[in-house]
Amino acid sequence: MASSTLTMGRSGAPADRELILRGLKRCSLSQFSLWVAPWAVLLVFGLYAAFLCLARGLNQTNMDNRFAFGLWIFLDLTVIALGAGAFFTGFLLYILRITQLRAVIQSAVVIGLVCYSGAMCALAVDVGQPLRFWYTFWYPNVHSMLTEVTFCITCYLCVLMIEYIPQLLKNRKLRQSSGAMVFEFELHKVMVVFAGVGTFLSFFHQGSLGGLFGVLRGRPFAFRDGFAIWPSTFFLFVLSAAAVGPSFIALTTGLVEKIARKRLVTANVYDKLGAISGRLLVFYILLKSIDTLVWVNQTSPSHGFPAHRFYQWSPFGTWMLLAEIVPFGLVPALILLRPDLRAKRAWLMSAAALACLGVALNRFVLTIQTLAVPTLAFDRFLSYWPSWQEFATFGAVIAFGVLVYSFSFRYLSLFPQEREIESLEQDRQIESLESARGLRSPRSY
Amino acid sequence: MAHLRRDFLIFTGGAGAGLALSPAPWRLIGDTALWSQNWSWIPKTPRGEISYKPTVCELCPAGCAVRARLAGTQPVSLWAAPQGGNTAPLCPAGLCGHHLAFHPSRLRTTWREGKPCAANAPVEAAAKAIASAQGAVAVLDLRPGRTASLLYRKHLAKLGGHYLTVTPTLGSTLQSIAETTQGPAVPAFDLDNTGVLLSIGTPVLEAWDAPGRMLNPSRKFRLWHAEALESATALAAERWFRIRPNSETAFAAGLVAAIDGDRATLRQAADLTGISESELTAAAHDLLKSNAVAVADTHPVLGPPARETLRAVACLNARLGAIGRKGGIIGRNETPLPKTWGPLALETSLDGVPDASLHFLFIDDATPGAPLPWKAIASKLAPGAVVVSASWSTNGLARQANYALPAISYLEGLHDVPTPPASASARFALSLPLVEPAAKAIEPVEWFGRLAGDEMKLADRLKERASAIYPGKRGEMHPASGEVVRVSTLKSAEEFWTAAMAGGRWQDDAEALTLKAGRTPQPPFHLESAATLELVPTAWMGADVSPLMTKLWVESSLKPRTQQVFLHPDTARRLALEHGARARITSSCGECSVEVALDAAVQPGVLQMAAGQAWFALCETRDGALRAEAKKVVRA
Amino acid sequence: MFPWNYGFAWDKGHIIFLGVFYTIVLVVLATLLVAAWRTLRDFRRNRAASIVWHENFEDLPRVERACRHACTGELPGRVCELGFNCGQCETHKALVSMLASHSAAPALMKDVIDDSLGVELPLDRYYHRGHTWLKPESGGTFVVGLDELARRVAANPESIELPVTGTQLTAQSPAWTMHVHGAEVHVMSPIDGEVVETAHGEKGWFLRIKPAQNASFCHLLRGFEVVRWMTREMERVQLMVSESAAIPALADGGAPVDDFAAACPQADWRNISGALFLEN
Amino acid sequence: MIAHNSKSKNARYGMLVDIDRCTGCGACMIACAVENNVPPAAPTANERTGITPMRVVRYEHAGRTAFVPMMCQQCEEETPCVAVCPQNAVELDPATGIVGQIPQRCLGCRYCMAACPYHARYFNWADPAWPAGMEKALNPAVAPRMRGVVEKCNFCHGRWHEAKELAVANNETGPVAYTPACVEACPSRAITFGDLNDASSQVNELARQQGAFRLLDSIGTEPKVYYHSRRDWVQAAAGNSKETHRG
Repeated sequence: MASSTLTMGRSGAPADRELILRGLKRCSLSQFSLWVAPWAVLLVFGLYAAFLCLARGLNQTNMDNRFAFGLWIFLDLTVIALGAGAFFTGFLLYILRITQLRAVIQSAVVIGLVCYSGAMCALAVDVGQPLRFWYTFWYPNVHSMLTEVTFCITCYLCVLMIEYIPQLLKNRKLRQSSGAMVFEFELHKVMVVFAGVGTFLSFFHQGSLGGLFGVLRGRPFAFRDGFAIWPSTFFLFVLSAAAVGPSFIALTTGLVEKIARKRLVTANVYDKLGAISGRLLVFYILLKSIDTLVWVNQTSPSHGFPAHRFYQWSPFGTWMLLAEIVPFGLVPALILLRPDLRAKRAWLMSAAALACLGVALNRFVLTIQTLAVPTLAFDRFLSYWPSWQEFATFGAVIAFGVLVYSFSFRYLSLFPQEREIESLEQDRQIESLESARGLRSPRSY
Repeated sequence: MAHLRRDFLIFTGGAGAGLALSPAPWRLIGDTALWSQNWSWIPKTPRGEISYKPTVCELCPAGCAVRARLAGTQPVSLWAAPQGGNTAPLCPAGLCGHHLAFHPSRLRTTWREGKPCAANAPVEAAAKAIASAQGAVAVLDLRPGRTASLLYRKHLAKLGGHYLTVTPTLGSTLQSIAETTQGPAVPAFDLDNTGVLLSIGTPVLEAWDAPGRMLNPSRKFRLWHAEALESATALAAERWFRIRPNSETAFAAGLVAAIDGDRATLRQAADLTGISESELTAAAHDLLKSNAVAVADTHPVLGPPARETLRAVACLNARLGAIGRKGGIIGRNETPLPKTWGPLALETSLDGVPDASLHFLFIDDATPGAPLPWKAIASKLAPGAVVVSASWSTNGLARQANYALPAISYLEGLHDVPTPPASASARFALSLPLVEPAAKAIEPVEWFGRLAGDEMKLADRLKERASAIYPGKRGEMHPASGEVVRVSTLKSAEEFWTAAMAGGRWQDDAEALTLKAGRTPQPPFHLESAATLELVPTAWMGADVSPLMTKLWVESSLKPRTQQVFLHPDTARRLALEHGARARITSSCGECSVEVALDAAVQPGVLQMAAGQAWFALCETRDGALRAEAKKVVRA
Repeated sequence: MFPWNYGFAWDKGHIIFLGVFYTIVLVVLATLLVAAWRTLRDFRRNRAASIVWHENFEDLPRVERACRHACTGELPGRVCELGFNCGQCETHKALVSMLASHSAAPALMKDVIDDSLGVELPLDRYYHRGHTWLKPESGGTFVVGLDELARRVAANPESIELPVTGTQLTAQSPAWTMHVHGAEVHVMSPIDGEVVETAHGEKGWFLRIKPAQNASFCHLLRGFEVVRWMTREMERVQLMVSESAAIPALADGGAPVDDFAAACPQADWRNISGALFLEN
Repeated sequence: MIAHNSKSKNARYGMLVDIDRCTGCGACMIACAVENNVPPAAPTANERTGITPMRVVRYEHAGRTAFVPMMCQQCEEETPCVAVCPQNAVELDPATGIVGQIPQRCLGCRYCMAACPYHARYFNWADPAWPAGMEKALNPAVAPRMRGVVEKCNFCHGRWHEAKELAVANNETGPVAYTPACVEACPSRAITFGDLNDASSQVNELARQQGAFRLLDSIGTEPKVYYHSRRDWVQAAAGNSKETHRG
């Protein structure tokens, strides 16, 4: 490795080039820095805000005793829902053997990783006593949905890291050590186990995140009946996450293709993702509507709250509910269901975007609206607007994600098909030349 | 070699895993977690033997019996003490009176024009001013009726100066009665036998007498209340006459007219108060039947009612036959005072003295809550006059006076508590020093006494007073705990004093003296109609006593914030103001900028604002009362 | 978490919840350990090198994974799935035996040097897809060198790091390292064997190797295969050059220049050399 | 001070607040803060970030006003906060029926606050701070809470503890009788406190009387704080609560 250190020692550019796998066309280092710089600034700024919150307490935020949850919890829920693409793609690929998805699994894993680790960081700032994070493990209240969430998310984060290892090992420098390569090889062989475990964990914590609100009998707006210990929101969350996961993968892949200005996966992958997302979305919307009807007609009244009462507080009217179901649910679902539409990239992308927004809206309703609507006759409907510290921390999480993904994309091969597509042209030319030359009989000397 | 390395790796790996499974690292993190929360700025609670000491609250004239809980020598909480049979729970201010000494705005050193100065600077200045004043000297006593007050009058008699009060010793109603009756008897309310107490704009439940006594469900009298604002008293009253602002005179006059059968006045009163003629008539007749007495008294924070109102109420009481009647206004003895104290200066109200006449003014207890805008004082001062104020707080009048003296606060000194106006019999009770006085804190009356050449300590004067009470052998001593003792059974004045110093409260038990109604004021009374945008102050007791009061008005919206004006949504719409907007209010004598808060409970056309600097800026003294009306209200 | 912790009780909730949790933790750890253990086992059984090669091979672009028979044009467009391990390839066996029947099987040819491409291709030696040749010598040793194309692409490298004599080499795993155009290039060993002598190419070769007993030669190109493969490689290089720099000037009237990089500096030579030496 | 209870060895302490008697003087809030060492408002605090374990809410309805003292309602069934706390930092003590918050174990996730239908839980948004010297006047019986944890009314657990110790010292068993600070402080005696398990207790009687109700009775958390009012519009304000006769 003496030689490698030697090369690194050389002026920046070659060292950087040394890290990029051959055949991956990547922008110049300076261009990359230009892309990274603003995100880095955002990250640093956000870290400063987070530091303020940790050092001076949460009075830095605009949360209060009524809005005990704010922007951050909404962010966590959304980000984790979108990150579900990781587990679900893994499940489809390794368990259901839908092999087209091999083209996006690495990217999905990285997305999952950044989403989950980002959420964890945000939570670490959000709780009042970050140093006591481990109490949940030490004194778990096994009946609390939050305990389930904490356990599952932590475990799943570890699993994601393990799933990320092979890609790291395959980077240009590490792959030169045979140890790394062999371990990667063996790890890849057992990946199905991790995929299985990941699926199990994700299923539960995605659900429990929904259960988080479904069990709040003190908040009739969110409270739902359900199956066994799980309220209906548990299953709706799992389903919605699974439904938008592929959409989000498609969306991000599309974005990366736009930004990198090159094709990364073949069209059929998009088609597959779209199709899966579409079917699940329809199913989700169906169940969601049923659940809403049950809640309106049964659950809520039985707790003495006519459901319409929750929607008399502008701006949170019934339009939110409708928006969630129709333009952000049914519409993308139908688009994704039609092969001819989802074949068109613009349609696919906008549908995927709508689906993702829909799930975000759903999480927003469950966090913010639940807390906003009054329960007692003599408390008021309250509004809340996050402080700059909250926004900055929010931004930091996004920036963190973008940075990790950008670096992974630059120095790892997130899309196995990329180099194929790169060399396809060359391949064709060679083949044509070959055929032009035709089969020659062996020379004789 | 390779083997060695591998073994070493395995060893470290195993050790790491083993350690991770053991509780050790977790405990370590745990201790970090806990340690990190025990920062130096999280105070440790005080140590020390828990003990209880009796005293009397001197934050308001009600003089509630208090049982202080001490850790070591430090009072950590104050609770009502059972005395005279039942316990009268304390008001919010009384409950956190022990914080007063630590209030951030505690005055800790002598001030000259708002800057610290030498302790003897005011002494010299005052001595000079008095010497050159030829009797144009005055003491403004904001807590009259104490022994200290008597001492001021004694000293002033010697110096030939005025003894001024804003709220008369007896309270406004009784004072106005006293002015019309003859004889040694002091008028007093006989609430234990009253049928209906008709309170006209007086916060009888909150800040007139011990709330614990007035709010006691087992109290005898029924309460009728006439007020424009929806005060706690109004809410808790059996009947609440929701009169228009500043129509108290009209209300009283209306009742009188109803009794006299004076239709014209009655109609006028009905128009002014907004209470229908029939209702007024009905009320008047109910009152006649039900052994009623009317009171229109000073608000401890908002000041006295208008003189015309007092005349009308005096007349009403006469019509109701309350004067001299059991359950009405009876005569009682004064708490005796030593013969040796000689003549006392007369009590006059502040606005009784001519303008620009005073060359030296000493203000006792210029507490933030005092119902006294500086301009009311300034108008009485001659050019170059010297004003010395003594109080515990840097707020209030301490800012405007030439010199401000740091006075010892509640629980720091030995004081007596005056007989509250609602008490039918004379009292003598001591508020005991439970904590060391703050450094540099002075006893105002001692300080002023020295100017008059009297070196004697207040404590000794109180003892003199006690020994002047004892010889009468009258009344009972209600100790902080145990049996009530008849004074006649006490051996000596010394014993009497010891009992008082142990938290005992002396209560006179003499027969009620006959109170002969003299020339009570007669109608017609001058009735003026309310302004279009009437400004009505609202206030609550003890906002400045403890930082903890933030619970009531910062951390909850239970009490109004200063710099806030409340108005009815309709009024707001008319003035094009919405909730949370800032408004600039201009009155005949000033202007201020306040935050608008909508409240449907406020009468239309009324601007209800918390007493304080903003209110003082707008109001003026009119017929003895603080009044203001908004000339202009615009968005700021 | 543990029975000795506060709030723990042997009730259904705890048993199920923590049971599941611990199971998951164990499964994850166990799987990791299994992977690690199998890695060690691969090393013990010397499978590491071939695993690494196959891993790398799978990451190579199609063009570079082209079957030798695709290069010759016998099976156009065929891609190798076996990591050039023709020994295990049924198709290869079949073809070879077919050709053998026409006595047209590719074989080493003494004193034949093909220069139809403008580069010298002595056919008296085996060629490896990684552009090394393997020349038999008397005494059972072989010398290993870079073929003409590789030499011109990697003309005057900045440094060459040769293995010490006695090193055991495995086919398709790095034999020596060169720094060319500021990039690190690992030249593949054509066969398994032991390094007996090293030379910095001054004698035309870099390593003298004593092959292992069971060393396989069948994955190496020989005879006419070499020419057609080389033609293909030349075309590839040409294409890659023209991709980056518009001017195809590697051959001035038939005879290629000695230093391609010098001739056409705009081209991405690190990439091209990587492509030739099957780097990833 | 000490009362024996023949019926049950466990107590179910409960409270009845007579809304008709409350004048909104705020004595209970101050008494609570003094007793439980609640710090004064931090500079950043407002009515939504302040800490008022006992909070008198002014309810203005069609020009009429009532004051409703709000504190932790000590839910008995499905106690929302206990159910959701991820680390057993909130507990329902079977011996007293009091829902206790353990600040030393609180993570500050505020899930319990989201769960509480009565908004009776308060988060320490800032470090607790008292004016210089005032910490000398803190109640020795109660430790101040640190920043970043949730706190709430626990029926003056400190006082219960003192009473219990006294009882033990006198070898008395069974539930002890004691008085929370707000109850002791209320000038109009609007709050009655006692053991709901004790059929003879005054609070038990009052809880059964006409016009007694609980807030949000319909969500089934069985709070142990009862309210009473004769005014129908106040009863209606109890949200979805109906009259109840549980003892």
